[in-house]
Order: sequence, then C-alpha cells, then structure tokens
Amino acid sequence: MAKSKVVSIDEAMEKIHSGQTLMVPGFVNCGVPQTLIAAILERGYTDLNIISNNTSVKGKGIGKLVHANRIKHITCSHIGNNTETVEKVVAGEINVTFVPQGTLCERIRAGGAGIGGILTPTGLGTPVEEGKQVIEINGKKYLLELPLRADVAIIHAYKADKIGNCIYHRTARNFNQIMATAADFVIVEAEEIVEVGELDPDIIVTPGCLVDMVVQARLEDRDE
Amino acid sequence: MAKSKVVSIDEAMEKIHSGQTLMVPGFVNCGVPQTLIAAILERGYTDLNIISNNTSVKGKGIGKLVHANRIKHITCSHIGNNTETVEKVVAGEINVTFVPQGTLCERIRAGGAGIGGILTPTGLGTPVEEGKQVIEINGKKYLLELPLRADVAIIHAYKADKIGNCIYHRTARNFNQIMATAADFVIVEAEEIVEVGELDPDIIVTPGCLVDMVVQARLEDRDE
Amino acid sequence: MNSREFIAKRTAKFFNDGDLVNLGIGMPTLCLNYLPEDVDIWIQSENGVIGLDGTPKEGEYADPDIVDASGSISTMRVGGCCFDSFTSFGLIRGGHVNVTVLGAYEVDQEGNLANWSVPGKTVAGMGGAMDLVSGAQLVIVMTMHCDKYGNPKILKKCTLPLTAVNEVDYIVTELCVLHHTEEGLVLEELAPGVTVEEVVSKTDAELIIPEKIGSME
Amino acid sequence: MNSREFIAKRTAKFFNDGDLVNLGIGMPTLCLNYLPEDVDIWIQSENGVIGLDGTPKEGEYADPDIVDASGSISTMRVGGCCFDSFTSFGLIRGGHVNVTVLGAYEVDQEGNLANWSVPGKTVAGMGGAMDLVSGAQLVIVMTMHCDKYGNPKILKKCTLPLTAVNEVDYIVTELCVLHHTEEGLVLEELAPGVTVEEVVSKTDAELIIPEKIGSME
Repeated sequence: MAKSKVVSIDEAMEKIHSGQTLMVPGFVNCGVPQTLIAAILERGYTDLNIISNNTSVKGKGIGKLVHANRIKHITCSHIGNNTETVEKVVAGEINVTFVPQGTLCERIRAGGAGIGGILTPTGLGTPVEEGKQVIEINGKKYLLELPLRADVAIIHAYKADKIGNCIYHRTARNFNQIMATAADFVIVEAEEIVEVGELDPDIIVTPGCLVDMVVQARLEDRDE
Repeated sequence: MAKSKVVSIDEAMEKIHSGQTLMVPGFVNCGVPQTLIAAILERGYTDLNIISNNTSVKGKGIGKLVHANRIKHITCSHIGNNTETVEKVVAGEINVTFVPQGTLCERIRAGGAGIGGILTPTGLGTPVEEGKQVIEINGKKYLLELPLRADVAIIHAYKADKIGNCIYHRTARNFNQIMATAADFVIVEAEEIVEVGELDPDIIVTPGCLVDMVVQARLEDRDE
Repeated sequence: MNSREFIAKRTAKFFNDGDLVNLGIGMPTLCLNYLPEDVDIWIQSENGVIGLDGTPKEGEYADPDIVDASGSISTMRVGGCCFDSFTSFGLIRGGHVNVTVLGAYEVDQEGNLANWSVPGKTVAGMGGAMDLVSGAQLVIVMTMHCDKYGNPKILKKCTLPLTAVNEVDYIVTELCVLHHTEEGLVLEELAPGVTVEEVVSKTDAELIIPEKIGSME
Repeated sequence: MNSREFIAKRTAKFFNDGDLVNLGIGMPTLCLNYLPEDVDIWIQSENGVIGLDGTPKEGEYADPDIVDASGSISTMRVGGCCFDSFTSFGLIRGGHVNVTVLGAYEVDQEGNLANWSVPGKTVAGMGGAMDLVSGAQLVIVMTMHCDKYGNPKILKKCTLPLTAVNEVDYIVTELCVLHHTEEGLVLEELAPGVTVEEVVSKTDAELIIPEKIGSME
C-alpha cells in the first residue's frame, strides 16, 4: 500500500530555508498557497528568491512576504497590482527580473520537463531581448529562452489525496501545475485532503509522483 | 447563444482532401478516431501525409489506411505493432520519418502553441541527430527540434459538448489533446455528444475554441 | 456616449460570431456593452479561463477562485472552461485567440506598440501583454488619439520600451480607425464631423489617405 | 528459476519504495513478480498513465481504453491517474521517472545503448525508448549476457544505431551486474558459481574488476 505523504506544517517547514529559490503560484491573489506563506513568515525565513507570476496585492498572499522584507529577488511578469512591491523595487530593496507571462510559463515547464530551451517570438525587439540569443529559422527570428527551476515549490490545491494527486478549482489552477513539476521538493497545501481513490483518474491534474508532502490548508490563513 | 458545431459525417468529410497532412491520434489502437478513418476510407481520399504516433495494428485503426494504400508518408515514432506497415515501408510504398515519441509530442505542441522550436537531449548522438542543429548551453548539448502542424486533425473524444469542449477516457487521451491544437481544421468524433454545460469547466481537456466540427462516433466503426 | 464608449462601440464591430477575444483591463472591457447583434463571443483571460461573464450580480455567489485578468472576482458562462497558465498561453501564443484588444502608451506607423513601461515612472511589468500582442490573430489598439497634454500618441516611431514589434493591426481612437498594412498606416474611417486635416494635425505618424474613407459608427 | 527470472529478480532490487518505474515490453515486466517486500512501486507507461496493474483477471472488466506500452488491455490500481502523451513525456524527460528498465541489442562500456534498430532487418522505430533512456533518473539494461549465437552483447563500442549516448547506469545479466561509472564498467556482482574469468571471456567491453565483488541474489 502506498505511503501517505500527509505531514504537519512544522514538518513541511523543515524543508524550507532562508536563501532558497521558491516557486509560488498565484495570479494576483488567486490560487496562492496562503497557509504555507503564513508558515514561512512565522518561521522567519528570509533572503528568498521568488519565482511567481506576480506578488498578489498589498499585504495579502505573496504580498505578506514583500511587506515583511523576506524577498531578495523576484522573477515575475507583473508587480503592478501591489503598490508596496513597486515601492520596494524602486527603492532597491527587492531586485526584480521581468519575464513575459507566457515565457515564464514556458521556462518553468521547460525546467520541469527536461527541455533545454524554447524559441519564442515574444519579446523580440523589446527590452526582454537583452542578453539573449536570437535564432533564425526559415527567415523568422526567435528568442532562445532558458528553463527555470526552484529548490522548493509550494502549491495550493483544491483537493489532494494522501499520496499527493491534486485537483484545482477554476482559475486557482494557474501556475500550480507547472510549478509542481519544476522544483527539487514539492509541498502541497490542500483545502481538502481525501482518501486515495476518491479522485477520478481522468481528472487528476498533478500526479502524486510529483508531490513530496501534503499539508492541510488552514481556513484562517485565507485572505478575505 | 453559442452555435452548435455538430455536423454530419458527410459535412465533416468535405473538409478533407487527398494529399493533405492529417494528424491522427492513438497509441497502438487506443484513442484512434475510428469513425473518421472509416469515412476517409469510404470517400477514397489518398496520398495522405499522416502524423501519428504509430499505425495501430494490422487492418485496424490507422492500419486500415495503410492496408488500403492511402498513405504516402508517415511521421511517427513506431510502426512495429503493424507488420503490414513494416512491409510497405520496406517495399518503399510508404515513406516514413521516425521521431522519438517525446520529441513528437513536443513538436506537435510547439506547432500548436506558437513555439519556434525546442531544445532536447533526446536523440543526441543517434540517427535522430542527422541534419539537425546542435545547440550548446552551459556546456550541455541539445538538438533543436522544430514544430509540426497539419491541415486537419481528426480527434476521438469520450464526450464532447455541442460547442466542442472535450473530455477523454483513460489512456485514450494520448495524442488527442495536443493534436487538436496544431491543425488548421479540427474535427472531433465523440462517443457521446452532450449539451453545453454538462461538462464541469474544471475537467474539460480540450476547449471548444480549438474545435471546428463535432460528429457522432459510430459504434460499428470501433474495432473489437 | 462619451469618447471611450464611442471607441468601444466601433472596436466591438471587429468581432465575429464565435470569436475568442482577450480584452485588456480598462477601456477594452467596455466593448462588451456594444457587441453587435448576432455576435456571440467568448472572453479568454490569460489566467486560464474561457467564458468570463462579468462581475457577480447582487445576490449571486462570488467565487474567489474565478478571477479576471485584473484579479477581480468574475463569473463564468455555461460552456466555459478553466485550465492552467501554461495551457492558457499556449492558446494565446499559438494563434488561437482571434482578437486581442489593448490600450497603448504609444503606437507607431510600423505597427509597434508600447504599453507596459515608462522608465523612471512605473515598474509594473509586462504581464501577458507581450504574449497577447505577438500571438493573437488580430491585434487592436484602443486609445484616445492624443495624451492628456494633447500630444500625439500615434507616432512615427515609439520612444518607450516596446511591447512588440510590427504586430498591431488596427488603431481605434475617438477620431478615426487606422489600419496598419505593409504600406503603412491607412486612414480607413473618420468619426462623424472629423476631417482628414484634424487627424493629420493630431498624428505624428505618416498616414496613407485613400480616396475613399469610411465613416465610423 | 530460469535465467530471465534470475535477471528480473536481481533488477527488482534496484527499486525503492514509492518509485515511479517504467518497464520495457518483455523481460523487464518480469520484475513485477520479484518486488522486494515493503517496496511498493508505481508503474508509469509512456502512453499516459501511472499505476498500471497487469492484465484483467478472469471475469474482471477489460476496458479497451486502458492499455499498456504494448497496446494490450491492462488494469489500473487505486490512486493511479491518466494524462496525455505530452504530459507523459514531460514526466519522463523531466527526470520524474525514477527507474527505466529496458532490453538491449547492444550496450557498451561508454554507457551507450542500442535497442531500437537493426538496419536491413527491422524498421520498427524507437517509440519512447530514446526519451526514457535520456530522461529517467536510473537506466537499467536487462539482457542475456550473449546473443543466441554466443556473441557478446556488452561491447567496447556499439555497432548498431544508438538509442542514447552515455546514459546507461547498470547492466544486469544472468552472469553479473555491471555498473557504468565515469571510470568505466565495474563488475559489481557475480551470479553464484560464475567466475570473473567467465564474465571477462564472454564480454567484449573492458571491465574494471574491483577487489571485492558482491554476489547476485
């Protein structure tokens, strides 16, 4: 019988350290792993390198890490929804690397799928092109974009079974699935943890083999 | 209200012509669009360029097109399950280009997602490398693999709603989803056609926007 | 009808029945109020959804897991579906989105667009704009013809960091419709009461003036 | 226990509890009969499934939509899941498959494998073998030490078209276990009653013979 991957939040936090690179899903503040972020804050981890699409909104979700000065560098597509992130970036307190959102998706997926790089027209002739190799194929130019990986990915699932098979709810899926493929260690928080077998094999989005630990998400960590 | 895409098999067949490049999903003979293949045979279309993972087994599925000499060229990963395909390839009656299965997936998906090419270590130092650009990144070598597209993709769904949203059953999903993204025209045959709204938005695999026509799959076309 | 609404009404006429459309935040969403009769479109949002259907009505359940491109809670229509960001941008970059409508800081006669960065002023990031502009089949820029100081926004050459090169198809303003072709920017339509001279005087870009110019409605 | 079973039994000892394992068609599937106690593995098949569980038993429903890598109807265990081929090869190529076990036509001291093409004889195609060998964390080749004519299959250099370069980790035969390291092929274990001399005489590859050699069991 397959072993349960369900652990306490304390056990999960042993896998995170200051200075690590973390993948944190979420679009604005939807689909963000609120419980794991609260636990990271509580544990005092700092100097984090964050790979995320954005930084939620001021004081919420990933914005809590911004507010508490736990982030050294962010690789993301957008910070405009969080005025505090913008202030700290302008003040030089957080470094940021902007990546077009679709390219960010491709780079994370490449990191998780053993792809050495992908060619895209997105960003050609823009500041995104700087420092990158341009490859021409049949007269059409493309930027060569390289894979991204992280030490740990923290994931927010709607339901996870005890061996880590996950499903997501509506647009809360966003970056969760690809980030679960591209980190050395994957921690899932689930709104509901169910028995193995309760999820139809055809609707599982993240196979349990990608997941190392499952924790129960806490309702009190969820932003209103 | 959204318009129904459900048509007769005859209407769907108007979109196919001899000499076209067709994407045909299926792994051995699972997940193959049997009804659309039967209709193509009946219509007499020939000189087809097929992009498929393999050619089913002798006399079944894609093997019916092989048997009836309708195929000019196949791009696939494997023909070993169909002795008749092997014979015709050896006899020079069908041309074949072998692509590693994972690379085939990536190339089709690249064709459907606007990716100009992907870098993979698969095939390095093997006959697959011939004629391809080798790109070195941080001392590691990769093959540059280019996108594949087709004129028409014929898809087998478990259920489709009337506007083309599709779900698949178990391992019959295989190449269906990516092929539905990578052709100029997409025809779905569904075991069951349901009303719009009957499929949960979270479990839909192929969004209806990718699908041009939906036809009812016929039980009598299914290989036993 | 104010200028923004006038622009939205004209822009909505570009949509064909069944189109998958991505509308940028702000003015582009106004197009939904002016859909032509018999034109049913599907709204795609880059965060992974087809079939967004506006903010929840009073008393309707507001699901925090259904948000639009600005992160605001939205509803979905029957027949819509959800998927992950990777799939979403596969659709966008693969040319499966029929129309994308965006705002502009600047747009130029070469079809270049700048709408994400004003160095020294904002550091918002490009989000999905670069992907949308380089991936969608039809790229429509909706913008007031001049900025709030009266300076032209339609230029010979953009000065701000670009969103994409040579991707804009149409520019719709309160004065006119411009079509970016291989030959350059063609003045295709004029708003009622607007003259060619007025458009030319308020435009930095060189315009191609055809013999017959349509009327914006 | 015949030679094939003996090889399978030893190979199965490479599996750790919870491993995701891809077993090639034929001899590799025999490993399932020899799983160590307390080791529960998940079978991944490249056509898009985790949790394959053997052929349907008599009277059990045979679902034609659940097939294994040979296309034969199979069953799934509780907790397994299905996905498309693109996702499947993302798992394989992304290093998420812990172990892949395959047969060989030839394998050499540089860790090269040839198992898909014999020019002039077969034109089967490589299927997913190249992806599996270049992507999986641990690559184990199961093979009879010599071919049916008594010729060595473990060579200095493969002569057939390769499946992958420098990817093989272990070779398990009825005579021994060979470990491919940066230094070369190390003779790590001998089958009961087999001598170093016998292995060397039946092997074309150069072997590194350590002072202490384990016993295959």
